[in-house]
Amino acid sequence: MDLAYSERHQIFRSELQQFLKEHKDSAPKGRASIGKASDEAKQWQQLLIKRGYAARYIPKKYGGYGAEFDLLESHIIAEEFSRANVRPGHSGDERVVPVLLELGTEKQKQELIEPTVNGEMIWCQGYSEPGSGSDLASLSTKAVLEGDEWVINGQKIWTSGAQHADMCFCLVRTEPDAPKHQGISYLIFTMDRPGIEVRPLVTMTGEAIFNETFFTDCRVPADGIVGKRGEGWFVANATLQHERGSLGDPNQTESRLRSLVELMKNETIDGTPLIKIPAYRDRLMRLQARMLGMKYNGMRILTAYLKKEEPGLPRWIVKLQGCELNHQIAALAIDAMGELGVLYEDSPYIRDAGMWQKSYMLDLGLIIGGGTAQIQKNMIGERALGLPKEPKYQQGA
Amino acid sequence: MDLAYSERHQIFRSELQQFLKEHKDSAPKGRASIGKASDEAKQWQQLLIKRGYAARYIPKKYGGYGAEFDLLESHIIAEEFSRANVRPGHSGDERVVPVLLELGTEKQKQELIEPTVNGEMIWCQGYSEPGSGSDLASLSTKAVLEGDEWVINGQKIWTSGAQHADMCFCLVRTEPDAPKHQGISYLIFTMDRPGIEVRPLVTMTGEAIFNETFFTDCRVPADGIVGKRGEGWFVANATLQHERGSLGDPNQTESRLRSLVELMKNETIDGTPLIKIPAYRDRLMRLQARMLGMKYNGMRILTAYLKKEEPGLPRWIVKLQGCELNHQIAALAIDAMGELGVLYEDSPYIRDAGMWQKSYMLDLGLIIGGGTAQIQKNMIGERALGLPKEPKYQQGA
Amino acid sequence: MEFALSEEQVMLQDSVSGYLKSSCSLDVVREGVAGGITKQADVWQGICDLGILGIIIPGELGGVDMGFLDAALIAEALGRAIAPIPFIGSAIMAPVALLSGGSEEQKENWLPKIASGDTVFGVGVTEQIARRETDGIVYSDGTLSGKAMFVVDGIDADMLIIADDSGALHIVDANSSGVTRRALKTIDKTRAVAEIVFDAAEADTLPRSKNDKEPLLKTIDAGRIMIAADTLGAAQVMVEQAVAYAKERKQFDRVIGSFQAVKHMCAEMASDLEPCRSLIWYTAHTVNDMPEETRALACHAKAHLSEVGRDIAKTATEVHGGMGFTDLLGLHYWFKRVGLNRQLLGSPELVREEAALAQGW
Amino acid sequence: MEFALSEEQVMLQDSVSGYLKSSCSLDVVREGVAGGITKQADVWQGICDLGILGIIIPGELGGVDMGFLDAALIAEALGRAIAPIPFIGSAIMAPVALLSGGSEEQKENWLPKIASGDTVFGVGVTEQIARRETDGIVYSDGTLSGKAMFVVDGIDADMLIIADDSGALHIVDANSSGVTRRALKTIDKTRAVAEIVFDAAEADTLPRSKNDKEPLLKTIDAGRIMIAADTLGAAQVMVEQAVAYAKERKQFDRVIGSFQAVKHMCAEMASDLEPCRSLIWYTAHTVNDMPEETRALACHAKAHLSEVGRDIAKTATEVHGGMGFTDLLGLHYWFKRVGLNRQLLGSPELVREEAALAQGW
Repeated sequence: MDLAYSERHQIFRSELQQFLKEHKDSAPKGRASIGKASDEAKQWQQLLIKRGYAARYIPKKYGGYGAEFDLLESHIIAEEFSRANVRPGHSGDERVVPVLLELGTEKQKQELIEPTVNGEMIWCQGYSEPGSGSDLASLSTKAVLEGDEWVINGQKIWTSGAQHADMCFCLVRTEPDAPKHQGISYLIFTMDRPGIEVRPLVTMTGEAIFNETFFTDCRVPADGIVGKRGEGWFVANATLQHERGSLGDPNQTESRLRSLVELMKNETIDGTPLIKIPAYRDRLMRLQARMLGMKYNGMRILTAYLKKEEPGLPRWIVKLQGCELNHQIAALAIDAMGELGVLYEDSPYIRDAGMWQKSYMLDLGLIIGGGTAQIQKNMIGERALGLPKEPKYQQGA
Repeated sequence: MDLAYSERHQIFRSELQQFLKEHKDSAPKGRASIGKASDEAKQWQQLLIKRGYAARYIPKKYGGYGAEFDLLESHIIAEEFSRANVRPGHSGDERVVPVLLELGTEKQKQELIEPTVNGEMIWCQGYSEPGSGSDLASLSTKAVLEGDEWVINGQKIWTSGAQHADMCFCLVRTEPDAPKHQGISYLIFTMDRPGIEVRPLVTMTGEAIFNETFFTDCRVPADGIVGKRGEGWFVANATLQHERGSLGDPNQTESRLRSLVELMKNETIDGTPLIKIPAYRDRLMRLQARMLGMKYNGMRILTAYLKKEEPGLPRWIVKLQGCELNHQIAALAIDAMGELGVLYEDSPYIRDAGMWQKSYMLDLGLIIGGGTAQIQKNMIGERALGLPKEPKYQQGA
Repeated sequence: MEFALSEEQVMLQDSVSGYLKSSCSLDVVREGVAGGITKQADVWQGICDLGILGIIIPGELGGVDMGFLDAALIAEALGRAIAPIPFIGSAIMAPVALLSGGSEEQKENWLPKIASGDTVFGVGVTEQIARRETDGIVYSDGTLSGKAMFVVDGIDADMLIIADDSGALHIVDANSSGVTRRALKTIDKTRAVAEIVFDAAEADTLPRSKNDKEPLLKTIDAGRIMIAADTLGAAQVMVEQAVAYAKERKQFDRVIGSFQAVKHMCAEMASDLEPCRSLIWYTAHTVNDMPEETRALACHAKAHLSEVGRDIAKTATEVHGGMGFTDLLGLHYWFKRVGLNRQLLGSPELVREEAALAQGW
Repeated sequence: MEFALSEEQVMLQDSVSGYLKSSCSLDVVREGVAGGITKQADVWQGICDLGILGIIIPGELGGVDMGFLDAALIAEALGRAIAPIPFIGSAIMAPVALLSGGSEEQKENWLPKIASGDTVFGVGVTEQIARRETDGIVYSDGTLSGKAMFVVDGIDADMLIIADDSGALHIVDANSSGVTRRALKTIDKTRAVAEIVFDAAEADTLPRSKNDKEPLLKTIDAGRIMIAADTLGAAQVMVEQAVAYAKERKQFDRVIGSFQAVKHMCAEMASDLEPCRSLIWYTAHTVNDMPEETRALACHAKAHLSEVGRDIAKTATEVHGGMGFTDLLGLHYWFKRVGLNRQLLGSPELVREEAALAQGW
């Protein structure tokens, strides 16, 4: 147990702190918006790449900084930007860029990675379908090879940012007769072509952060495949892992709890601060203990990765625990505020710009999305604890 | 909605109250012990039968009072004995007597019901087996007909009172080649015969309220069958329903909550009564609301029975909700008492004779016994909500 | 002994539900929400025609003189339909305030107008439960000054009943000078709550509320019971929709309701909600028949339905998977109705504390 | 940056666990329980031989001078084995009290004897957490009078450390005149707590505890961390046993672990428990390295492990079905160990309140 950082990493951190102090004013304000990056955002990203605080491990020839991978440096970068409340840079689209780097052709890498890293090329993900949620491998959007083009027909859902996207990475069924996991291919193509219709999908928060995307005889180039035909499920799996990995991040939970404490110190009932009201106080303490457990659990995972070990159970539980915990933190904020807690949108008297209600709903969405809590429990039971899968059942029974 | 009783029932109630006032001193003290009734208990039972407050609906010729069935009278009898804290009478063994009345031969009725009702004949139940808990119909204790005797081999578990019992009602497999629900027979026989070994089964409370019972070439008379060969599952089902019906009784929950309130008023921390300490107080209020819901739910069930309607969902949830609620009430009592709450057996300073810890464990046993919470949820989902059963799976898959 | 709805009560609820089913579909609700309307004209007219606005108002004052259980059945039906009309404030709380605190003249003047639907009342008592965003409301020389928050049905109101800092209740014309209203936008767009600022607004005091908190407390109790019933209706719909979806939606070549995880989520929801129905029936019944039991029970009904309702809103959404998170099925309208109900007239922790106090603990 | 056990720590825990596995089987525990023994001679001797009684005692005073994380790993191993020996009071709380409050002479006198196992200390601080059954403990003129409840390791103790009403700590010979001991029988028969009555018993005050509550609070913090670690070990065993049972037990022709309901119960237990391990590691680590963080974390570890431990004790029993309710597998010994831990040195609600206070809230 040694919570100190090596001298090299301490220097790295203090250089970054110095950088942030000097340049934070040139960072764009607020969260990055979905869609095209603003010029300001692009300049910021360029500066960060130049200094190695964005696209750090992407090779120079593809537009990155080209450093050797160092998990602790990544961790320090994430921590310091979060602590300084400065918008961090990115390494392109974290779902598709790693796939291209690992499995893309040299041509794909050269054409696609640099503009993505620069924020010039926006991607959307075509995985889920209305009939294929938890059971993603049952997807039915099909692509048929005609000459040097794939012809795609079907419907995708949850394609966030599709209305702004230049490119799509998409799972389609190309081998209808193969077993379901072996009949899928991973295609990439531009979104500006006939036969693609994007319809916004409004969620319970009232915003349209997702879309439904319809493909009707949509023709895309044959060489837009990553990996071989029928290997798409395995190509995609790496990125799915990556996406799931970010759900339930304990740093975010810690920062939410900090905001909740502030709220409960400032708001009052009949003059008494909420944090002094025992029933709310007790709930807050329960949540703090759980948050701390997940925070240190995160340090354990980080340590395992640093040692090149599989973190195992500590890693499997992050999404299940983290999303539920975030949801409960929002729930307490709302209850403690009482009627003020149900205010929404641009209502007078709304607190923290309505983030608590929005997060209460979004967190519920995250409990469901990226593998429902039920699927997570199956995975923990089967993969981490070694319990048997459900037996195969008789078709049509 | 009319919570008043008819004049006839009001008169019935006040006569009973009068009776209890006059005779309560001749009632035996404390709870009935497992095993043979004391002479005092037998006399009390005789008096109650004579006055129609026990064995009320059992025909006179079998030793009962012989009244026509009236659910409200039963309800009033239960309420008044409970309120007066006087030991109630019984109608023999409530698991086996109804079966005998409905499906027994005239000879069985004449020989068995009267001594049972009088407390001279004690029964034990041979249903569960070590390998057959939730899946009772898979039981494997077998009986083979040899001449005019069944020869029984196998093991039963949870046979409460077996060490004191005169008689056993028992499910055995008599048709090994039939489908599992159709290969079982319902046998009754005396316990005083060779080939029966009773071993006490100690539970987590430290008491041996149950037994394991082993049958080795145990021969019992062929005419001790109730119903036909292979019909035992259906014969038993009526009594199982009856047994499950009594688990989670809301009157008991109400009386436990009342005791908890008394406890929390009397016990203190640093001089403050527990009921004034907000975190415990809030938990108490949550439990009280749930208890009240189940109490009025019980009134709804009673009303349905009075109208000869199936109560439906309100009836299905009683065991699941009631046992869990009782467990939670005990849990709060223990937490509120703190270290005093973990005292046990004959420890100094123990409160309420240790009933809270005992009930915390027994209630957990009841959450498991008589259909685990998981089986209860299956039943509610399938029978009350109409959700489909799990599909049949491939054997050996 | 009969703990059940009478035939008349079943008919009453069926007729209200039947009317709402045909005239207050999800499309109608969506339309109202889109237009920012919380008193949907057609639905309101139908409710007026059914005569249920006078449900607890005596016959001689234009009402139908039925009990609180009948009123709760209507509130439940409105919750089921997430009906965008004022009801709990205007048709229940205001009449209770007038009947228990008002003079004969006040009753004769206002109750017939409430029963007919000609006048809508908003009711402001939040400050008497938990004061968060106000310096109080002071009555002096026939006028009221100060700020009332979260006035129930306050935006659609013609008239207001407002509690001052002493707990006395006053009638104020919502459109008179010295009254400024502002809508408070909540997650639930089917009903409106208002912030109302009084600046020496003319006020007509309910005389029997002057030195007696009973009229105020009865008004709050009544509101809480009806909110609980509204949540019961909304939560019941969510359970039904989750069960229906679980029977229909397939994943892994099976309907998801055949998976134990989903089946048990449905079973738990149904099992938690069912006793709530009995709790509300009994609580509403006490208002007329055993009023000494009402206070604690109204708190319990409000707080417990808030807890069960919230769990069901969450679980039913989960059963729907991603679909539950979208607007497509409209499930979130019920989710949000339950969410607003949870906080109105006291959030659960506060109300449970009142339940304890009501029992002398 | 390394948040993990060192190789030495893994070896330490393995060696303690290995020893307990071979010498402290369930049969040995049952034997101790049957005989009312909470300092099982063979197990105690082995623990003495391992040298771990001096785990936090400086080398020059006969100990091995390791950290609190090491101590927590031992407590976890003892919880796993439901070991019937005194440890938390004697080997952890008493040394902390002596090290932080004692004079050089007191330390030199007692710490070597604790480390060697020659002297067992009981620690009585319950009254400083929540006073329920006592009129207090008063120090006057070198003697102690009053009653201490739930003295940890009190029955097996040769010497006692007792907090008086002011929070000052005193050493008392457990067998001296004026000291009367009585066992308090709890559900957990693997450890003993005592009621101890003092009637002008001779007392040797820890001088630095006189006008400073730090020694007392550090003693309580240390005890809470170790109790939490003990619960971690016991709960971990229950999860492992439930998972193993679910893989083996068949019903409806399937192993029950293939049913989603059972699988999810196991997954929830594992998922709730895993972060507790990290919480305890971190908390124990702060005692030596970041003591300003310890107080609040010790409260959190104690309260949170109590909650998770109780849920697991219940759920693991449920997974075992009827078998879990019997004595046959002995599962209830772990259930009861967790149950006693939950209440010792403060039940969860009280300890959470302290966690808030420790943060200045």
